[in-house]
Amino acid sequence: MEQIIIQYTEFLSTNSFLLFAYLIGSVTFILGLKMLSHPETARKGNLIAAGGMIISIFGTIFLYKHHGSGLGNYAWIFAALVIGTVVGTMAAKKVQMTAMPEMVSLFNGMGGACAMLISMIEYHNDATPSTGKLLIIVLGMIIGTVSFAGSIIAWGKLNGSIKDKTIPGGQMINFLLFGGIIGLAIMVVGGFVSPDMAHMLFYGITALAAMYGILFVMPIGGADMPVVISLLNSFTGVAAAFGGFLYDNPVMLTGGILVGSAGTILTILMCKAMNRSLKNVLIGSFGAAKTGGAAGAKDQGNYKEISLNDTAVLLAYAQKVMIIPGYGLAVAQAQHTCHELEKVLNEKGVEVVYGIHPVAGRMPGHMNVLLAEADVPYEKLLEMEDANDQMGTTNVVMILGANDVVNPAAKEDPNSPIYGMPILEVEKADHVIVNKRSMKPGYAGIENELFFRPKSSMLFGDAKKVLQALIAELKTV
Amino acid sequence: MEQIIIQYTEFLSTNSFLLFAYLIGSVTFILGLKMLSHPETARKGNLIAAGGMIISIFGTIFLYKHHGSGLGNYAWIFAALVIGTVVGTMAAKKVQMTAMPEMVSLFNGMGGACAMLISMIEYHNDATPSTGKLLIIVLGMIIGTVSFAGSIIAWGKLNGSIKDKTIPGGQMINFLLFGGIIGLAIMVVGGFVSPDMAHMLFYGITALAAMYGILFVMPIGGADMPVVISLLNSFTGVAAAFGGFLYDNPVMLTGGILVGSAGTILTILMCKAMNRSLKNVLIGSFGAAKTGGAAGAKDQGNYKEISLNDTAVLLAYAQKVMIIPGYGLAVAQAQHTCHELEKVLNEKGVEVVYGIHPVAGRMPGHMNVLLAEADVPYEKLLEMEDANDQMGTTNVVMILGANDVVNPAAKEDPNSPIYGMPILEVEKADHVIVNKRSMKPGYAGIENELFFRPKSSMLFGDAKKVLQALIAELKTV
Amino acid sequence: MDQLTSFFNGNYHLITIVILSVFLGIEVISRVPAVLHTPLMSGANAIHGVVIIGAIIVMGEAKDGDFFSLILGFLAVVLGTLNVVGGFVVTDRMLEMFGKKKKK
Amino acid sequence: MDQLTSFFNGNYHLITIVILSVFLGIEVISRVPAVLHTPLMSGANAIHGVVIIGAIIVMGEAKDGDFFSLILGFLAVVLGTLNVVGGFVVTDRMLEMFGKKKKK
Ligand SMILES: NC(=O)c1ccc[n+]([C@@H]2O[C@H](COP(=O)([O-])OP(=O)(O)OC[C@H]3O[C@@H](n4cnc5c(N)ncnc54)[C@H](OP(=O)(O)O)[C@@H]3O)[C@@H](O)[C@H]2O)c1
Ligand SMILES: NC(=O)c1ccc[n+]([C@@H]2O[C@H](COP(=O)([O-])OP(=O)(O)OC[C@H]3O[C@@H](n4cnc5c(N)ncnc54)[C@H](OP(=O)(O)O)[C@@H]3O)[C@@H](O)[C@H]2O)c1
Repeated sequence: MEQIIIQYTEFLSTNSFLLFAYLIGSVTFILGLKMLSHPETARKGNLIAAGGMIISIFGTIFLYKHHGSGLGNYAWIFAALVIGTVVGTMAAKKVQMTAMPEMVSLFNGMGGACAMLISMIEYHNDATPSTGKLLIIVLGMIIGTVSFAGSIIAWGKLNGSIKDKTIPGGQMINFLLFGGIIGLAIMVVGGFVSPDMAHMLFYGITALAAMYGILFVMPIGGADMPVVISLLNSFTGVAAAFGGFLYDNPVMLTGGILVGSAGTILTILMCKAMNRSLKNVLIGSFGAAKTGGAAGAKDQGNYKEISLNDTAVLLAYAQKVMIIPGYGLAVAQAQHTCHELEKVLNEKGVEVVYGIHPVAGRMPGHMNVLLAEADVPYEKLLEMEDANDQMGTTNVVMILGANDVVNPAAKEDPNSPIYGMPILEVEKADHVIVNKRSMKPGYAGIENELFFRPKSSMLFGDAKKVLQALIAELKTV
Repeated sequence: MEQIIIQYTEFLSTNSFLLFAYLIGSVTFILGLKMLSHPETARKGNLIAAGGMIISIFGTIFLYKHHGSGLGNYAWIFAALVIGTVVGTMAAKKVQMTAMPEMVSLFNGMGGACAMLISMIEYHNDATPSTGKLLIIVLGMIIGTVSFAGSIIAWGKLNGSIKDKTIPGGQMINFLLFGGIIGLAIMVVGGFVSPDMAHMLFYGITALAAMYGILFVMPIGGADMPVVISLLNSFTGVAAAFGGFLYDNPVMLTGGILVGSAGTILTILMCKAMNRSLKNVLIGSFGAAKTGGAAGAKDQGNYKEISLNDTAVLLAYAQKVMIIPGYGLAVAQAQHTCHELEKVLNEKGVEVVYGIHPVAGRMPGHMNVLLAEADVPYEKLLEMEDANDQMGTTNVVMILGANDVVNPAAKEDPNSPIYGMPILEVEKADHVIVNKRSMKPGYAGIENELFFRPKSSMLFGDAKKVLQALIAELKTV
Repeated sequence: MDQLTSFFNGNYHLITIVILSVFLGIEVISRVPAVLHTPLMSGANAIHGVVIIGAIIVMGEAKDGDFFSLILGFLAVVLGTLNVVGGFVVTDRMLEMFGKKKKK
Repeated sequence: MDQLTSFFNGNYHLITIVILSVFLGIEVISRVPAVLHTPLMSGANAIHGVVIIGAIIVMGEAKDGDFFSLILGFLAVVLGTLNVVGGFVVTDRMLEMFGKKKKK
């Protein structure tokens, strides 16, 4: 405890300008988060938080004092800042809109690694830390490492370099790892082993934590990654907060904890939007359901196919067409072609709107971002409720690479894993045309009876190619 | 600063059970406030906060240590606690539902006085406080005193013993008082005067603050008191928080500030619900408008009267009657009689519902509380939107002592002071019967054109007496 | 100025707590239905009665012969208790009335 | 146990700050529309990059010959910067896309 008081009183001798900078930092983080959660203010909120961050960082560099002396190694620090800024900006600017979640995951991993490294250096430098300090160091290291390793796996999964793998007995292994980490941590923090031994164990814990992070994320379905990233996000927040304890640094503390708790709530909200429980996501029961659900195209009757030419005619003579985009459209990168189709139809006097399901695609707001990128005017994007209201006056619904979000089982089959999720009720329209490449199921891994219903016709092929052909066809109608 | 550090380190030697008790206190206050703002959890929230308060109080009594020694004067403390508890409980239990706001105001004043006394004692006991401590003491004293004096005036206004008074040049006087308080406070805190002089000035400030509190509340319309009480409430919260600084006491700090900021927001929300600005309330411009608006029953045409007998017939042969209660019903204490009317009509096969305007009466929720007291079943109370939806299917609307909340000027006359406030649109019903004692205006002091409209008929008299007569009449129909 | 900065430094954590509490108070209260304004006001009123803790400390530390402190302190504790107890009881009574809603 | 209580006492204000921040985080985020989940996640991600301050302190205090601290510290600052800068830039890009909404 003494050391804590000493630390505190030393802290008091710090320049009060720095404290003030930190106060501004904390306030901007709160305001930023608050504004980020409202559509109109979100962008400004992000900038405000960024401003607070810059103030806190430069405040630290120039004003921080410990034992009366300021920081050194300015050359190293600035070199690192410049490298990080250049690489970070380039990566962030270059990334495809659709690859956003993996980018976020990667950056999150960097934060986790940063927390891990800080703990390692502190452990290395302080030969005999107090129990309190040691506890903070070890916990910060564990959480930072888990977040780092987990984020890297999540990143790999999202960009496709790592495939979903269910490890046999995975849950058991995770449980053992968890126990091992706790056990070793107690031995190190409680001082039950010799200093040399403790040193070895410390790095042992790091290794176990990394393994835990990997195995924790590995079995989770690739498409559940946004939820997992949000969870790892809050882990990194907590790791940053431990840094706040370590340096008695208020802005690290508030920033870290705010993100930790906000991230947790966000994770829960995301699960809710998908109509799933967090446990369900983590255990990855969709993967399990997949084998059962997709067991066969059973004998659900037959589906009709429709030719490009017929589709073109149907569209050209419709009064109102609703396009329902899904994950397939993003995969095919067909947003621009889709926008072109819309324009061609408009020229023919056909009204075109888009029906946007909140969880279409693989991240919340995916379709909005995607179509905005292709300059589709915002007023044409209907939210689910509005889209369903207008369904009755729609002649043709054109489903482009969407599947689960139009699956009637969500309304009709209480045994379906997606039962209860609100869907776009396309069958209220006159005709339903479904574009996808095969009869394979979508994300939830379940059969979609819609394809066998009387109103539906299938138009197989890659979304982009089909749309291009369709546009050509339309010009001849 | 030194003294602050010393205080801090001393505080550390306090029993950590006390700190823990304070932590619980802070958390229960947050939870309590959170739950108080949702209808289903409100009551539990209040109890939770009360539990935290008890823990904090008894923690302080038994565990608080300063310079290593605990508190003394237990006999005095417990005597005071017992007296306060007995008197407080009795007063709170005995008070009429309709007198709640004045009771709250009185209790609020007690809190302000408590803060004021603490500051006085601290000033008296510490001959040479540091500037920081002195600042806290003086500010706590000023705010506590203003809150105390203002609350007492508000209490007097609500129970009718003090009448609204617009002091000529009142705003100017308040401005001068405010300046005087600030000026003297700077002299005392800055140490610009001799100790003896400072002592005198200190009590001078107290006197000025009391005057300020009185003059601040005096000109505000009696019916605006709920807003003013909410504002004074947040003042007392801030005064309590200064106590938190003084004793480095976290629960006083969080509790006080929470109430301070929550109270401020609540004040703003209340103003919004009445469609007025806070400034408008404080300057009391309704009072001003009164002279203008009520300038005459102009020549708005004539109003019809309706006899008791006709009213009884109209009601008895209606299918659906909507009762719209207002402030007059509360004044007449006619809620029980009103409930009786409802039962008599029910027996005759008439459906009766109540249309509740959110700011009907003189405090938010006034009508709900009033009718709940008379055991009117909750499902018969329609909120404004529902009431307006059902207005079209209503045969007779019976307005009992309401006025502003049914004034069509709010929708039709952009120059009206209540323009923009949502109202109960009674003219959508077939017949409108208005019970009040005269043609005098209501709270907003403006003419109500509704009374002159073709569908309306007036039924003059005190609400309770009229209802009793009506019931008698109905039994003969 | 010097006094002020040292005050700021010395009470830095407390100031952070104040700022967080301000935001929290605002967040928690925004969006209350109008019907709850009165009980919420009354509940908040009871909570700031926490000032009684200061009164207890002042009273408990008063020296034996110091009647100024003893009498004013006694008064302060009584008034503080009134605020706390009266506040919570009145709020509970009000909410009890609202509670009748549930008799659906 | 003794170590723990003294830790609790010593960091009492920090613990209060933690608790307030937890509540604040929860209050601020509840009720976000689904469309904003991704940018909000990304913005929060940038904010926890505040851990870079720890890295800067560690780096700035490293002794001249202490290559363990210097190298790991350097790495930590680079990674922290990536988190901060990348996070804010990516969020801004995302929100820019959403911003097109306003072209109504
Ligand atoms: N938005 C979010 O935040 C989020 C996050 C995580 C999970 N999820 C989940 O993701 C699902 C989203 O539903 P969704 O309807 O958008 O997608 P989906 O149900 O995953 O279906 C996508 C369909 O697109 C087809 N497709 C793939 N590539 C294509 C291509 N190049 N051209 C044409 N079609 C192609 C696939 O069928 P073929 O293979 O036969 O072509 C597949 O059936 C929901 O279950 C949701 O819960 C959403
Ligand atoms: N609810 C709140 O939180 C709150 C708080 C502050 C202010 N306010 C304001 O208060 C007003 C409430 O509207 P309101 O329609 O309920 O009331 P109101 O507009 O004040 O009208 C009440 C009417 O009741 C009549 N009345 C008085 N005593 C009566 C009795 N014994 N028997 C029968 N009638 C009697 C009065 O007319 P006679 O004199 O002719 O009888 C008066 O016109 C609004 O302007 C609102 O903004 C509300």
